[in-house]
Amino acid sequence: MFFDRTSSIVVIALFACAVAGYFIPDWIMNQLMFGFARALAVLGLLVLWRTGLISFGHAFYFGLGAYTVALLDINLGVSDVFLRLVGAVLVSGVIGWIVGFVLRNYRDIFFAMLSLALSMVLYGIIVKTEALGSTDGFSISAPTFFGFAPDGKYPLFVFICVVCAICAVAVQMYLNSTLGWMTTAIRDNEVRVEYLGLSVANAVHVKYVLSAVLAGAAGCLMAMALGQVDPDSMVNWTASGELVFITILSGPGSVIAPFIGSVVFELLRTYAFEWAPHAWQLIVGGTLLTIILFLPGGVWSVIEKVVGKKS
Amino acid sequence: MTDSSPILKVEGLEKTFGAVVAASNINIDVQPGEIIGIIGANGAGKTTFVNMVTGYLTPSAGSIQFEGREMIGLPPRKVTQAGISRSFQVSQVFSTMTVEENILTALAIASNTGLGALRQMMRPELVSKCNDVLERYQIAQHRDHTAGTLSQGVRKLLDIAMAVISKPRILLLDEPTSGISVEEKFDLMDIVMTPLREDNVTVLFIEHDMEIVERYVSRVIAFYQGEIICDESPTEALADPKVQEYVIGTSHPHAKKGA
Amino acid sequence: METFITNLLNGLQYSSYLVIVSVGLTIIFGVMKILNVAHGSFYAWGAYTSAFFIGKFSDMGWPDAFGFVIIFASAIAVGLVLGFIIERGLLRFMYGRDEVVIILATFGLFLVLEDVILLVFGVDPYFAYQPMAYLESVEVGGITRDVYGLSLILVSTLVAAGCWYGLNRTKWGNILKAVIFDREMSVSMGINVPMVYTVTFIGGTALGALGGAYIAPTVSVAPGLGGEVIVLSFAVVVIGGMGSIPGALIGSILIGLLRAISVHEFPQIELFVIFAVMAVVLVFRPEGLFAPAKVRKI
Amino acid sequence: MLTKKLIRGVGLAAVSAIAISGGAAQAQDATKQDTIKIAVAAFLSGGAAGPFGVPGRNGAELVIDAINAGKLPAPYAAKGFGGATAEGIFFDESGGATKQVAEYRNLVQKRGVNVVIGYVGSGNCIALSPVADELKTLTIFSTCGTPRIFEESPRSYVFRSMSHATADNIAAAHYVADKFPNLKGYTGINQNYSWGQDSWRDFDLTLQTRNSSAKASEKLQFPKIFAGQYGTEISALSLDKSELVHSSFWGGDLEAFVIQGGARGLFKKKTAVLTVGGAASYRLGKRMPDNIILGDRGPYGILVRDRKTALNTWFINAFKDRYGTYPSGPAYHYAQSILATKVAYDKAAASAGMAPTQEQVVAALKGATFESFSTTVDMALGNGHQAITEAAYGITRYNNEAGEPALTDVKFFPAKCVMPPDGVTSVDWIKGGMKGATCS
Repeated sequence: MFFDRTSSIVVIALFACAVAGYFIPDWIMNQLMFGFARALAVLGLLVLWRTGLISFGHAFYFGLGAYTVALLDINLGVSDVFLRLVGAVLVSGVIGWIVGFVLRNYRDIFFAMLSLALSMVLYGIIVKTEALGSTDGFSISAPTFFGFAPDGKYPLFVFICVVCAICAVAVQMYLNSTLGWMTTAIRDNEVRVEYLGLSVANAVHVKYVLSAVLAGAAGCLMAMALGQVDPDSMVNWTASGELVFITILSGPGSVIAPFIGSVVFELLRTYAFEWAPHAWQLIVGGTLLTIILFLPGGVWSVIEKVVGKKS
Repeated sequence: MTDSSPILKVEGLEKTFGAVVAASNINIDVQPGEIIGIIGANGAGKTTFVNMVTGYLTPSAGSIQFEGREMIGLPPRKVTQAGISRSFQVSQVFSTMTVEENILTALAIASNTGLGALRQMMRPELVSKCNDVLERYQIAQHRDHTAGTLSQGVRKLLDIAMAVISKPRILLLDEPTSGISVEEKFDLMDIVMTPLREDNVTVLFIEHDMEIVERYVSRVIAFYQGEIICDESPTEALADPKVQEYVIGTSHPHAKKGA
Repeated sequence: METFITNLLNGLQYSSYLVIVSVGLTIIFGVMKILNVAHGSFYAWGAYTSAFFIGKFSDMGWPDAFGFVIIFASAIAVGLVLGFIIERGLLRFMYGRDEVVIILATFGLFLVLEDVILLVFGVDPYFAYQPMAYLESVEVGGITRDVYGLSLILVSTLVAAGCWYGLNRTKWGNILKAVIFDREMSVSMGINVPMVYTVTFIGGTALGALGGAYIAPTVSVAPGLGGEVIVLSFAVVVIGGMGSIPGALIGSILIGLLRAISVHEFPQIELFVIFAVMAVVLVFRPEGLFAPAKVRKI
Repeated sequence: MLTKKLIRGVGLAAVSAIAISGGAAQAQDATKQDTIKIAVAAFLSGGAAGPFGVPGRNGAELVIDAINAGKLPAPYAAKGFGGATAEGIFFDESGGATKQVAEYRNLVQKRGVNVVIGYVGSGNCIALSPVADELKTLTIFSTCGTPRIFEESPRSYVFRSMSHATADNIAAAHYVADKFPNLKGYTGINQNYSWGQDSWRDFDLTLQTRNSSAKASEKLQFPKIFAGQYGTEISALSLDKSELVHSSFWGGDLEAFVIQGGARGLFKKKTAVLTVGGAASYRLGKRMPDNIILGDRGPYGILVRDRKTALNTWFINAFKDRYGTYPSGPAYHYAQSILATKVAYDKAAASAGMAPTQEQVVAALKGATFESFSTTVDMALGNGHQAITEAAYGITRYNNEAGEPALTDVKFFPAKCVMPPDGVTSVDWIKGGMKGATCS
């Protein structure tokens, strides 16, 4: 079946989270909300990583999604979650599609660097343009659902869970499809794929647009969850680095991994910030190094091991 | 020679890298069903020729017509889709995948176009086709081995098996027996050539071993310094003094046996 | 005319600072294939070390001119200590891993080093104005300029010339070039590649630190110093061609002048213009303006 | 098989997460009523930590401790905040607005903070205002200056205990117009965010109303905040025809600018107006050039060093005793916010007769007037949420005998001269000729 075990786990787990969200304290719900929102961008990076591509500028799309929400809100007063999401997805998707024509021919470090350059161009524009909020960014009005303006964040949390479940299942289906399978094949041997008669460039392009859309959606959800956008934490290269970091932390093993990895990251940062306000970067950076050195499969590989051992 | 129109017509083909001439004035007509051996010392331009025909390199001048259609400027995948396939001197397999997955990947690409690419990868009909291929190339016992760990011979077979899956009308094999022990060479060539002959596929293969050349081909083309110095039947070619001097005299030592 | 001279000097001055930092980055990349994000931290460490000791020695009554000795000594010290520890203690376990994974590892290192600076030097900014005060100012093109800033141009010229000489006229340079050209071949030629890596990394680190140490007297040396530098020097190195020393030179000059002109004429586009150039170069000449020679493997 | 295991694993994780969180929630309820938690946001890292964050934090810490011990002079001698002892939680406000929003939520929802005070960055204040209202938590901004906070929309739980940037820049323009009636041109270098943009706009507009013959330069510099290197900008300013440079730089940026500008002779060629120069003048000492028009975001720090009221004398001495330096502007700003918290809690507790609720405290602070360390604070604007105070400027002249920085020609501007009346935005008020301003 196309809708496989992983997909059912994702749906069940996110449904459980959505229900649990009603009972848990607000701060945990917030952490989960931020984690899940960011996880979508990480899911996009995972799709790229399966082909061996790592983007050091994915905050470009994350920021595009977030700023689309902000500009829709400020200029047109759009507060509906669905319209915002559609807007963010369209903007990041179309721009990703255009940029993809260039980037699909790039690999390795060149891919990483060109992505970085593009994201820094956007950063440079936002930071120097007063109409885009400069360094301050914008606050965003509370989201509404078909005209309803509910109190509290719980409805948004449920919405995020639903969007995440849909995206994760869609990505899982994509990875199980012929085109998705080619992800691994391209990473392994591009020449062979090309000589078997498949356009590597097209396959990479599809992948790139998919990851752009996911990052755009992530930016949109994050902007609404926080009620704020700003260039330094959403578009700057450090934001891109953070996304790649979470990807490594999660591991490429499964579409579930980004969700776990993102929440772990969110908790790691929160507690590091609380316990060692002067050394939280040290803790985060140290974790990254440890994972690269000793745990190349990320958090997911640990989970696989633990679950596997029981059987 | 038959009178039917050539399946592949190469005219005035030329390739230069800066000041280095890798191929010049290459003219070949290939008739359907022919099996041609390409010989020549290292650096004589054999692989450059194959690379040009399969779209990996763009020639500096000349034309390559396949079934009457110009091929120059087409990327490799278009050439493959048109009906020309190839294997590689250094086997190009998916070295992190199992043998079965390698074949499945090739089958999936060959069977999917456009939106079909969104269909599920692991479909029953692909798996059964895969079994046929594994049987035909006698690599079924390696089904679950990772391709990167295979012996040279099995890897060659896998490489060629994948190249044939797209049902090419011309197949170019780049040194199919290189790095393989003398005993295994003939077995490998038998496994490879039998189905190709059955399907009447035109084959061009680069080879250093003159025994192999003698046994399998109907025609020999010899390269020297980027040019064709000989294009004749195997017996005539191997007796040609130019071939004797520039090809066999410089080739692998054991190849002399064939002379 | 005044504007022209001012733009030229400002541009060159800014370029000089970029040259010193990016030459270090590009050498490390050329030899070791590591695009080192932590290079920004080396810059910051250089700045902190020199500012700290310039202040200390000044308090002890040493003359202001002694600051110059401290600047170079700090750069070398940071290179030897940090460079050695990081290369031997961390990076050597990474060789052979994916280039992009190594970038990430250096990103982790960057985060760690940023906070170690805080733990070692505290949050208070340092001022090390003494060397700048010592050189005083001079009138050029109608405006007053600090001689110290101009001396930066001299230092960077020396650094660039030294690197060129070292690479092209010494035995070490030949070894380095062999490793850059083809690592496997140089191993078979009997070159001690691990040794070359360690020395290269120490040298590159020292250059990064020198950039920081020399800038320190003109800025308030405060946490977060390294973050900006790193993307700028990435831009330089990418524009010039990763691993190419002349490339780093041209890239720095290009960016320095562009920035100076945009600050004067169109302050709005200052930040954007640098990365736009980087993107354009990557699109049309991905290997950079001065791509180093590469072995073709078919 | 793996599936079932996985589902079970995820379920287990979810259950345990809920269990843990339930425990945390209970711990939160256990917070006693006779203590309150005051979170203090200040830059503890980055270039602003030394000149702004640390003095601000110290000012808050000093006053919290003094109030807990009942050591403040009259009229604040009563112990505690409405009788409750305060616990200060000091945290870093660097890292960008988005991170601060996340941090704020954690503080309130996870750590059960009652009051949040502080914040220097205008971007942070803008971002946090809606969050504070959403989480219904009393939040008193200490230093951030953008007028937008209360002008863009009404706030319920957010206060600011000092004047906003308009006061600084109107006062600066008045001071310049009085001192340099023949000024022909002026330019500016300000940071590229609301603080810098608003500061320049107010200064420019006011100077235009006061002296229409002076022209603003067309090439204004708005470098990125925390850029650190201003060589290029400084020579652009030097080449500009204007005689006067306005800057609202603060923290490490200002110090770097002064050092680099000094080396390049900028301050010999141009008169500079530094609206937030107080802290830097203490830190740079002799390297702060003379003849700079200097402010400190109001009547604080170096501008009020000679005010001999009981509260001010206590503050200066206590601060010097504990931290070894004069209190600079940020120390005053933060101390003033803590004092506002005390005023609100005392008043609310007196009328409630018990531990007051958030709403009672907020109502008590609304529109309050109180005597702070160096000046009178009147919560007059933004429907009683935005303070107005007098403003002050002076000219730097290093005191070689005492070996410390000093000011001459210090001039105070009454609150109603430099802040708009309630309900009028700063820009509209200045453009309309500052109607109703009482300047003497």
